[in-house]
Amino acid sequence: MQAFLKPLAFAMTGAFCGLAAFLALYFNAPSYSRESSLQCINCHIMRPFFANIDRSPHRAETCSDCHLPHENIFRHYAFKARDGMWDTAMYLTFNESHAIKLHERSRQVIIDNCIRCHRAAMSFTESFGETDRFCGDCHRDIAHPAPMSVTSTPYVQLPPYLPFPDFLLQK
Amino acid sequence: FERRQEGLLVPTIVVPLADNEPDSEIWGKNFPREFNSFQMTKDVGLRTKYGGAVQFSRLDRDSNIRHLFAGYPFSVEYNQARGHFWSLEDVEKTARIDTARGGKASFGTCFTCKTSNLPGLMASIGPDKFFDTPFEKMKESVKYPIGCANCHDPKTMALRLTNPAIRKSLSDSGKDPDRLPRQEMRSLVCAQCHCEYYFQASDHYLTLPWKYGTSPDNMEKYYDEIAFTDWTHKDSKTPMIKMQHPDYEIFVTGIHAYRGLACADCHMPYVSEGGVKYTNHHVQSPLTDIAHTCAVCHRQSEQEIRARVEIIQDTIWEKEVRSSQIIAQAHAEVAQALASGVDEEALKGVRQLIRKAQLRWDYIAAGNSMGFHSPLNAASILSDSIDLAQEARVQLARLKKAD
Amino acid sequence: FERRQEGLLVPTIVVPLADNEPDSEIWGKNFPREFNSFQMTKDVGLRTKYGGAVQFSRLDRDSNIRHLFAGYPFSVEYNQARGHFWSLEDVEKTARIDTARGGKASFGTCFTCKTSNLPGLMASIGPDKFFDTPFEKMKESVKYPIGCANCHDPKTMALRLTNPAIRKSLSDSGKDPDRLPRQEMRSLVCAQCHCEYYFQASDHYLTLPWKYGTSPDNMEKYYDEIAFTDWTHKDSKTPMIKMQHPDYEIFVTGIHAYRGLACADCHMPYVSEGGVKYTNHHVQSPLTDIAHTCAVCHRQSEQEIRARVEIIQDTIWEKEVRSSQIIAQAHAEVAQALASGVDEEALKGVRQLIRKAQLRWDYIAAGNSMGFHSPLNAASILSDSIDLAQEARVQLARLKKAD
Ligand code: HEC
Ligand code: HEC
Ligand code: HEC
Ligand code: HEC
Ligand code: HEC
Ligand code: HEC
Ligand code: HEC
Ligand code: HEC
Ligand code: HEC
Ligand code: HEC
Ligand code: HEC
Ligand code: HEC
Ligand code: HEC
Ligand code: HEC
Ligand SMILES: [Ca+2]
Ligand SMILES: [Ca+2]
Repeated sequence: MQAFLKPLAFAMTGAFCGLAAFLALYFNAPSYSRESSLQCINCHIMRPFFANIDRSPHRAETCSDCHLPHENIFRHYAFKARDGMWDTAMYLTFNESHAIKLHERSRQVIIDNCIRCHRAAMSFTESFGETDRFCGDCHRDIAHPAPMSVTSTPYVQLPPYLPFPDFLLQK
Repeated sequence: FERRQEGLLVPTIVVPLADNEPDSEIWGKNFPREFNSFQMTKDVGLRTKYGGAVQFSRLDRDSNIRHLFAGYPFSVEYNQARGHFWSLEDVEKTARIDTARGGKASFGTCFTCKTSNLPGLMASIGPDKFFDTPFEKMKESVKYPIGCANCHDPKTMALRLTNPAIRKSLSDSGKDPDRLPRQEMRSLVCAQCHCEYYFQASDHYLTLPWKYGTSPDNMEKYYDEIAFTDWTHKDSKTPMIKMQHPDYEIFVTGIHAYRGLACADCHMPYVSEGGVKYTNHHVQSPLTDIAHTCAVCHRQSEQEIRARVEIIQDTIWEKEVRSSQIIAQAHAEVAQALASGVDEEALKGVRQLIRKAQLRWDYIAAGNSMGFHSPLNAASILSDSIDLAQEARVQLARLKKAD
Repeated sequence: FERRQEGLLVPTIVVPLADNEPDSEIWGKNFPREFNSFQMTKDVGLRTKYGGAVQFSRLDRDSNIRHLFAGYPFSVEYNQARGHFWSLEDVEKTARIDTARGGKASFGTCFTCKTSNLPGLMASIGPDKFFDTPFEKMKESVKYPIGCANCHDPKTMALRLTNPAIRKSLSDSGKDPDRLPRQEMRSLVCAQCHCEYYFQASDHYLTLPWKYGTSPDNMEKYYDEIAFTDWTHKDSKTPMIKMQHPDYEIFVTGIHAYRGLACADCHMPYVSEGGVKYTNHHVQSPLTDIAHTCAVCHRQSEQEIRARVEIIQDTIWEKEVRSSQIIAQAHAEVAQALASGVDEEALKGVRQLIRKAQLRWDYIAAGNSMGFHSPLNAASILSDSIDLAQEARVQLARLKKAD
């Protein structure tokens, strides 16, 4: 009987690793850890937001450049985990709203990032309190111009869902 | 897990559709989501401050209206519109064309905007016969309310214009009704019925008074040129014009049209159900579904958006009621003058002013959205109607003095 | 540790500023960009369809105005406003307060909105003396036009309200004029002068009629309560109210205010010069600089934005001229009635209607931006003034008949 157990265990772990590897690749798991917009657009309702950024002065910036805190690594991943959990839960239960609304905490993260990159232009006027107003109130179309909903860019060509993380694809 | 496949679904036509197929249910076999949402126009639950699907009598909301339409069926019954599902039943049940209840018998023309049988009938019996057949007779060959055939080509599902009146107006103005940009079509399919119209006296053809343009002044120029009158007012004997729901004509002057929006952007927004995106065919007041209609472009709270629309509508409503009040007074004062023997010839000018005033009041009162489609334009037109009605009363008061 | 404090650079004040320093040039030593752009209000080149810095006579643009202000200095000289740089020269040169040219002598109060000496004078001689001293006398101690001291605290450069009239109105309504949100201050600094005002009969104190609110109805309620009249009309002997530039009162009812904008967002936008972005102090018509003023939020072409503003302004201008025409007729008809011996008592009601009509016409005519700040509200107020003026003519015509 024992003779039989070993190969069985071996086959089991092999199958298990294979499955895990497949699942990881299928769900583009590696992409979730790194800083690239591709990880966000795994969920198709995030694709219209990418479509606009891809065609804006901020095309060089990734979603997390604006949407995740960059003060330090702890706050970065803590916020990402919390926001990510919420989004995944809403997504899997089909609860997302048609015109997604920004949480207040995310708004402050964005303001901090705008200033992080545009500190030069901001240096003088920023000290007179421009920051107590949301940059997006005036720069309405700098990131995702209206109309903006999960269905607002129906046929835009976007990078395909990559089953393999891009480091494998880079020739 | 990432609902990836949802983004890639392409609509497939399974059940073949006959040309001009009137029964929307058969269309629904191929497009269940659009059909199911379309059926929801049956729902008469939701009422907004000035609109919504609940049917209430407009004659009770503004008591002046009965006097303004004295001698015309609209003074008998005139309700707020409901969903498209009810279009056939409402036209067949209204007292306006029921001689027994004070209405005036009408013709097949009324059905033009009430049934998906229209394209089929236009192909089979042709417009001459369709428009000339008495209403009660045409009733027999009309079975379905508004449906897919009114707006879609069964072969390609592309939007198409099936109403002969708007097709004629468009070609008269040099446009090919079958080759218009898609975003314009997303408004024109509604304009087929949500427009001012009149029946040509001779053959009861449904015709749009758009020859010189769609503003009240331009429509008036056309009606005066063909010396057209819908009816003579019972009390003041003024030759009157009846305006019906010039929704498209008002909308095109507004900021949303100016910025490229179409009716469908607010009344038939995209929705995603279980991840699949489609056009919501539950055509209704957008205020019942602000998240899908307005919030797409206006990132404020629903309460803030609704409150702003109601500020606009309150302002227009106040002017609309004030205008109907003055016009009612003008009709009554002319009636008194007639009773006290003022000669007809002298009243000619006063009547012209009343005709002009009521045409402008009706242009906004019959129009939907209580001014929201074009707030400044609505206020400006109502201001003209107040001005003209008061001018009539000034000249009348002078008349009485002179004799 | 979040490096936020780096951003809170406190403005480096190199040249120390005396309290209430009236000379803007000294402020300019510390803030050259703001000062240079502020000096550009001297430029009188640009004219837009209805506004701009070019001074033209409003009495020529709408000939009715002379009759509406008969017996009041505004019928002598009344020009379109120009840049802040000219505020002092224009008030000192206007015929309105020059008895030699048909004007009426006035008081120090006129200087409240014309000079950066104001805060200093309020501190030194105090409001009682400032408001009571005759204009010609006060002239001696007023040297500079509008300047930095009117809007800024020399120590922190924070915005502050220096005009006593608005400080009193705000505290009366329970607000602390020194502790208001920054975005509100970016409008209130302008509201200090761009508001309706009157001089209190007894002590010539500058006062705002805001007790019951800022709409024409609410201001009228206040003026009637204190039985206030600016002047009696020369021809119709009607007790009249003069409205002056209620820009703030109109603006707060518009969509831009509703969405949280302040005057400075359009009239003092950010401009970036090299790497630095600062507030453009060249206060002028935004239509001369659409790229910085409107295009930041409205990504349409300048031509499209300007065309839409002009559609709004054309609509309001048409109603404004029609309203002044009817009011002029009403004044003339009352004058005729007086000449033909109609008794005073009978005319009381008619005069009340004319007073109400002209107050509403003036509320929009004296207001700036030709309705753009709040298009629907402007059209609605003008519609009321047309209604009231015509009602006056109807009652007058009836009067003549009765006697
Ligand atoms: C699992 C699918 C999924 C992924 C992956 C995803 N999102 Fe989302 N996201 C959602 C859903 C669902 C919502 C709507 C949540 C709601 O309606 O409250 C949302 C909402 C948001 C919002 C608005 C609500 C808020 O948090 O303020 C932001 C911003 C956002 N996502 C950014 C991102 C960024 C940046 C990434 C990549 C780091 C990302 N998303 C990755 C599904 C996803
Ligand atoms: C230039 C900075 C920037 C980048 C890069 C960026 N965003 Fe945003 N994002 C914004 C701003 C600003 C807002 C708030 C817009 C508003 O509310 O007016 C926003 C809002 C959102 C929202 C909430 C919905 C809404 O319209 O308010 C979602 C979801 C979102 N972003 C997702 C993404 C995704 C996914 C990416 C990557 C493709 C991305 N963003 C990249 C700046 C950015
Ligand atoms: C990761 C860095 C980064 C972040 C975060 C960022 N930007 Fe930028 N932004 C840039 C760069 C780089 C450019 C220059 C791109 C170019 O000029 O082509 C730019 C350009 C701009 C411009 C000029 C382009 C135009 O259309 O006028 C504006 C305005 C601007 N950003 C505003 C914002 C606002 C508002 C935010 C916050 C929502 C923001 N940025 C967040 C890096 C950033
Ligand atoms: C009161 C409205 C307003 C607010 C709030 C505002 N901005 Fe601006 N911003 C402007 C205007 C107007 C310009 C145009 C300056 C120009 O084009 O010369 C501008 C220009 C810029 C530019 C330079 C663009 C260029 O073309 O060089 C950047 C970067 C920028 N803003 C970032 C921000 C950031 C980050 C915030 C939030 C902290 C912000 N802005 C808040 C009005 C605003
Ligand atoms: C910018 C959004 C928008 C557009 C575009 C628009 N509408 Fe409307 N519509 C509204 C609003 C808001 C109402 C008011 C609803 C209410 O009062 O409940 C309304 C009301 C209506 C109503 C009355 C609905 C009821 O409650 O009985 C009709 C009919 C209508 N619209 C038809 C049209 C037509 C036809 C077009 C195109 C010519 C059009 N709409 C374009 C926003 C829009
Ligand atoms: C050009 C298209 C068109 C024609 C022709 C037309 N209608 Fe309508 N009808 C409409 C539209 C659009 C509405 C809903 C909008 C509204 O009521 O404001 C409507 C609403 C109605 C209603 C419900 C609301 C009410 O007014 O009580 C009745 C009943 C009605 N029509 C009867 C008739 C009759 C009777 C005729 C023929 C004399 C007729 N219709 C001809 C387009 C038309
Ligand atoms: C009042 C006019 C009208 C009627 C009636 C109508 N539709 Fe539509 N339909 C539209 C408009 C407008 C669109 C959007 C077209 C576009 O954006 O290109 C549309 C789009 C569609 C589409 C394209 C896919 C999508 O959802 O965007 C399908 C499929 C469709 N309709 C099916 C139907 C069916 C089935 C019926 C009958 C139950 C129907 N329609 C009745 C106006 C109408
Ligand atoms: C074939 C004629 C026709 C067409 C096409 C048409 N309508 Fe209608 N519509 C009507 C009639 C008739 C009614 C009134 C139904 C009733 O009250 O019996 C109506 C009612 C409405 C209502 C009131 C519904 C409610 O719940 O209060 C709205 C909103 C509306 N239509 C908008 C539209 C829009 C938007 C389009 C184009 C996408 C459109 N209609 C196309 C004839 C039409
Ligand atoms: C497709 C985009 C879009 C949709 C959907 C939309 N709007 Fe607008 N709306 C605009 C634009 C664009 C403007 C003009 C101002 C501007 O350029 O930002 C505007 C202006 C307005 C204004 C200010 C002008 C006025 O008339 O006072 C109001 C109020 C408004 N919209 C309400 C609504 C409501 C209510 C709805 C839903 C029924 C709606 N909007 C749907 C794009 C949209
Ligand atoms: C949304 C942008 C916007 C805001 C906010 C705004 N204005 Fe204006 N303003 C305009 C426009 C556009 C004009 C018309 C200019 C023209 O006709 O040339 C104007 C004209 C004026 C004028 C006449 C200028 C001239 O050409 O003589 C004055 C004075 C004025 N505004 C003061 C104010 C005051 C005070 C506030 C705040 C209470 C304010 N504005 C807020 C856009 C704005
Ligand atoms: C509450 C502030 C305030 C007071 C007090 C005030 N003004 Fe003005 N004045 C203004 C503003 C704001 C303008 C520019 C806006 C306009 O003309 O529409 C102006 C413009 C003027 C102009 C140039 C345009 C024109 O009307 O010919 C003259 C001259 C003038 N005022 C004279 C006077 C006189 C004389 C007095 C005293 C009776 C006075 N002002 C009191 C605020 C004020
Ligand atoms: C009519 C009122 C007014 C006058 C007069 C005025 N300012 Fe300002 N100033 C403002 C407003 C409004 C702001 C914007 C404040 C904010 O956004 O917090 C501002 C901002 C500033 C700032 C902050 C930095 C910036 O550019 O945003 C400085 C520095 C400044 N002004 C200097 C001056 C100087 C120097 C003068 C005299 C030449 C002057 N101001 C006259 C209204 C005025
Ligand atoms: C101290 C009083 C005062 C303050 C504060 C003030 N104004 Fe003025 N404003 C005036 C006077 C007086 C004039 C007319 C100058 C003339 O014609 O002699 C004027 C003229 C104007 C003009 C016409 C300029 C042109 O080129 O046609 C505009 C626009 C204007 N002001 C806007 C504003 C704005 C916006 C603010 C706030 C940021 C403001 N004003 C603050 C008194 C003031
Ligand atoms: C800080 C942002 C901002 C600035 C700057 C701005 N607007 Fe707007 N504007 C808005 C918003 C917000 C609305 C309301 C509709 C909406 O929510 O998109 C609007 C609405 C409008 C409308 C439609 C409403 C109406 O009254 O017809 C017009 C026209 C308009 N703006 C013109 C202008 C002009 C002209 C300027 C420059 C003088 C200007 N705007 C400056 C944000 C702005
Ligand atoms: Ca008609
Ligand atoms: Ca006054």
